Amino acid sequence: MATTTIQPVERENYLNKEYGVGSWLFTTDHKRIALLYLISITFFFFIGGFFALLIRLELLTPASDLVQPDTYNKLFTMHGMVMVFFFLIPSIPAVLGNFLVPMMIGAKDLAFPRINLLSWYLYIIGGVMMLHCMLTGGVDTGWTFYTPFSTAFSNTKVVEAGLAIFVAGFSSILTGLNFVVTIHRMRAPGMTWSRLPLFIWAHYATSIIQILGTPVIAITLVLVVAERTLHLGIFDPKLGGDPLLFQHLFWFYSHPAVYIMILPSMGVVTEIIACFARKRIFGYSFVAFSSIAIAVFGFLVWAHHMFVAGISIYAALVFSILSYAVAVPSAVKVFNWTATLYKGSIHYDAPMLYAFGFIGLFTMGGLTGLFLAALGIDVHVTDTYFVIAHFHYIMVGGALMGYLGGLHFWWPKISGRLYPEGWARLAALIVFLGFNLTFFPQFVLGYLGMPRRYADYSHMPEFQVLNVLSTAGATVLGVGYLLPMLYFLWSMRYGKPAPDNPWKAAGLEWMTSSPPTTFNFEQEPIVTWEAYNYDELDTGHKQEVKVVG
Amino acid sequence: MSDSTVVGLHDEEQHHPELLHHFAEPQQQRDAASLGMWIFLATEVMFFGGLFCAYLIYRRMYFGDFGAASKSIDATLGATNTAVLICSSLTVVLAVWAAQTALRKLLIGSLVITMLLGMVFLGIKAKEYKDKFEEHHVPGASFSFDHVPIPGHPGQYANPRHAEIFFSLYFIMTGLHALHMIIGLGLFAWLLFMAWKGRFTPEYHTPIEIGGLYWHFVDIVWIYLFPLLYLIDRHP
Amino acid sequence: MFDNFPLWPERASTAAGNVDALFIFLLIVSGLMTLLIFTALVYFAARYRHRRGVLAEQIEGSTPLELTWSVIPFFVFMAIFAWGAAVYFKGRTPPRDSTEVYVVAKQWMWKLEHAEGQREINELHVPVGRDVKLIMTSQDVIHSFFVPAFRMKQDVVPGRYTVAWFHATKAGTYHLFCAEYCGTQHSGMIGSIVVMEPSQFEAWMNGGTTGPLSVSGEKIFAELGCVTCHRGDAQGRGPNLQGIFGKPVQLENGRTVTADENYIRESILDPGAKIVSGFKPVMPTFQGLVSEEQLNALVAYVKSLSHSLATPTGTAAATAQDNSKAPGSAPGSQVQ
Amino acid sequence: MYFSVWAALLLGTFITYKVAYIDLDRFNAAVALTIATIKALLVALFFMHIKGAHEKLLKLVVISTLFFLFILLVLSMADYGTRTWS
Repeated sequence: MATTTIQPVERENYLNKEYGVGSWLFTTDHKRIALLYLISITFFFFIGGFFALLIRLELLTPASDLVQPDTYNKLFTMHGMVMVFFFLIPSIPAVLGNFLVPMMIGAKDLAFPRINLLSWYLYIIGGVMMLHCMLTGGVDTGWTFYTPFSTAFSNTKVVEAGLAIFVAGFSSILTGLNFVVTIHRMRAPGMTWSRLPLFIWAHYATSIIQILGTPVIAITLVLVVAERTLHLGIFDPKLGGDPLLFQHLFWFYSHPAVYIMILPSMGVVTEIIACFARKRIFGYSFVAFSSIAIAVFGFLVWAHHMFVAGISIYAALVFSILSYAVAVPSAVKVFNWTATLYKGSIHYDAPMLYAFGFIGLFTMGGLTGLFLAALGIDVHVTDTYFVIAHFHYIMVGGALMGYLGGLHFWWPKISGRLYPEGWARLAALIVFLGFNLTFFPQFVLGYLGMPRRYADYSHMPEFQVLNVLSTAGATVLGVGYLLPMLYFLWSMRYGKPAPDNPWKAAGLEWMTSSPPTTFNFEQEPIVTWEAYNYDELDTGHKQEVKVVG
Repeated sequence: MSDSTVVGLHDEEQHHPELLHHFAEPQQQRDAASLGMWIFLATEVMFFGGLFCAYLIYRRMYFGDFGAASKSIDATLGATNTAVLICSSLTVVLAVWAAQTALRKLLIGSLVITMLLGMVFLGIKAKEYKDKFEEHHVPGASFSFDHVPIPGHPGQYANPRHAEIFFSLYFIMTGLHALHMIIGLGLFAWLLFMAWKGRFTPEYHTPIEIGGLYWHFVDIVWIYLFPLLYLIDRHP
Repeated sequence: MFDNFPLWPERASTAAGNVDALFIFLLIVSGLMTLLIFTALVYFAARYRHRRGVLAEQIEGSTPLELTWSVIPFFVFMAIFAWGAAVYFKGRTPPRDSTEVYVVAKQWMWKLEHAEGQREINELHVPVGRDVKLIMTSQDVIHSFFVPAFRMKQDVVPGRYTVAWFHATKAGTYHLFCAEYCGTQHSGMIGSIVVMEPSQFEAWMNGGTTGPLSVSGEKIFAELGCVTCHRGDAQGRGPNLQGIFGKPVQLENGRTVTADENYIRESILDPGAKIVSGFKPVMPTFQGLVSEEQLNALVAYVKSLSHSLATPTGTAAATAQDNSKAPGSAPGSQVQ
Repeated sequence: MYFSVWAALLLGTFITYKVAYIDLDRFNAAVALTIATIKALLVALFFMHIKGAHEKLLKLVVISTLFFLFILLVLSMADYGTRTWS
């Protein structure tokens, strides 16, 4: 990398080009907006995490002694709402995606920079509404808003929470819209679809879900709010409505929303594995299309959340079989990542440790999904801690692991500084161990029959041992999440300046300076190479690529 | 990955004044805007789609009650409104065509007529709402729908609770549609202002095009709302 | 030590064995898959760790391999699906001639009423070795009837009946949970299922009752004046209800429906919804006039008219003899 | 051409309005929705210029959106339509 050796100390970049609050709040630079998102979602992550910690502390003992049941109900509701709508859904797309999508395809910015800023403001407005809702009493419906509890029975701030999520939803829609248009229209000359990094494919698939799924939850929340304030009967059986219709509409979005969280994470992990195995990804096109397949199939499976809700058993059969269809492309991805390591030259830097952690936890989360999609087993384990454990393996073990891995991987590019490698490896290890200690016992609890959303289990003392283990794990996990925040902050001031390409990674984002300039590239790049050309990077010339089998 | 692969294509001097800095050429900017609008309309389809889903399920469940409720709305007003919107769609395409061919007077005239038709639509809508309000067909405490016969089933009366669901959906669907019309009017007021100032040229008229796409979409939504809400079971 | 730290739930119904078998099969399948992936990961990670001077070998991919690891899992998944569907179907179709228990859920308690008339709150006594069908509805929000030891769960939805069944195999006391979040005291909406040996159960059943549910239903049927139209002969203004339960009913609009619990419920609350062919829509609605319990009794009564042997009294016009409002004299948990 | 499309749309509105008053049993809805779909297609193809679009992408956007709308309607109906099967 001859072009990256010159390193003047104060080169102009997107961070030091302008100073002052206004230069941030009115910026249209996708990288600055990404940082605005980074700060805001980190804030919400720690709020959601605080709720989680209180939940775990309450469950340390069977009796409801730390908080009252109604407080507990608000805690898990707001934990869910904050983590899902204000952390996980924006996490990778709005931070890493915002920062990297234009750079990876060789564009100067997203197609609609002002809409990008608008979507951050929508997120903030939604976030402030959510905070206001939480500070003035909170909401206790569960993040699922099931009717008729939410529309006719709960006496908490349902309307406020619904509107907050409605507004934040538009932020997500606009981000997705921006990505799709950018990926279609803004690719640099030579950047064909088959040369796109798989991170881009993953974000493209994610955007499809954001664009087509989010409006449905938006209108559903409008109906809930209207029903609650005007006493309509659309979901209320007392007035002739059907509460299951709400569940259909809710899960039509909220199941695909899981893929909004996990697909970008898969994209991140793909980049990391390719880099630290120094290899082209095994089966590039299969990995790319499996992202699209997951996004599309993800829309066909929603009612597997409703197998015991009173839906028709024939519909249940259809949704069960379709749920297995979505498992195939997920399995394909795991196999391809594993195969990529074959005959690689593997480095164990911190991002790679996160990627390994991701594969392990995602595999377990995915396989337990097979249990839940099996109709007969779902009857027993749905609405128990088995489900809690399963989706935390996917969303925390998967999505969050990927997010942290990506943050480490691109931190030198984002901040222009290196983080302390030793601490980072330690944090990865702590997160992995803490995570398993927290959530593995919950699989057992779930099969034993402990229902979710129970503030008090004093009549079931047999559940306590596993709950204690889980709470112990949660504290470890908490430390694991605090560490990266501390050393990232530390590195911004004391970290060593990062070279342009510290990992010698492939991809356009590594060919510009660290941190990049405002328009990303000094000159518009022309792409003449395939994605993941690690052979050229490591040897300076193209190797013969083998096709096995 | 040597320097030879990175060649400057960037040429600041050739920029059209309306070309934003991060686009390479006007065509790219136009294509991006148009694709963006289409994708936005896709989200709108799904937004209304959730309502259509609820509507279809209840219509199937409570067909007779929905028929009775639907019959209480004035279908002639609905048909008139459909015609009004179709005419406004025509003036919108004329506006786009006028912008492409630099016929400024036609452009401004079409935009004005479009907005007038939009207001006529909203006026008729308001009349409909007023009638419903006076008939106590607005869901809520004063709702009443007693002894309304179910079409085709002599002696049977609609269940008021099910009719109330119809009217809830009717007001939410037409209300959201009307909200889209109002936003459209705002959009077109801005387009008219820009056209007045002569900002649109055959090279640069993307705002007119994407504004037009929006207007047509709102028209299409109404094309479905009209038979679904007004014409369920009209025959004597 | 495992009393306080169980790793496997008790197995006390026929369904439990079916679910456990599939669960164990899935544990093995997913265990093997995990083992395969983890072994490969660890082996590759160790074998191909970076060594100075050794370069990665670039491999494009392999379509046959991709197909293999798509198709084989697909067939495994289909096998799991089929097995799961079979277990589910079995668990969703109550056998004929099950003993029936009506369940009314409300914030935050379970009210249970045996067809024989016994009422209980938060506790259900059932015998070993009999099929028990639960006909459930909710007075307010959605609840879920969950008995882990039976591997059985069914949401209880307001405004309609949902049905579940089990066949207990082992005497004992088992947890009953509400599994669908239902408000503040959700975690207090628990109870127990007491499975008894048949002889003990008979003794318990004889502990005091107001008579079968269908008899209370008959009483309500008479009190509400239903009998004036739904007569036992063909002269009534409403359909003769004798023997209709479980049979197809020809509707005025040409369709046919099966007269199940939900149909009878709907016909009482929303009589205009499905008019029986040949009858006029003259029946008033009983929405708001009957409680969920009374509704259950009416349904039980209409059903009893179809069990030729079990029909308590010959004609619908007969009034119930037992007019004294007998308070619950049953000991323990039986409540009026 | 715009004017003939416009005339066709007005004609469609008139027909759908009149046909609604004729008893066609269950075909009333089918006719009304068919006419609505034809009208929507006319607007989309000619007024929104999908017909002359120089690339297939816009068509792809439209078709995939309709596909997912179809999924939403059909799969949720699949539940309601089969609930009473025994």
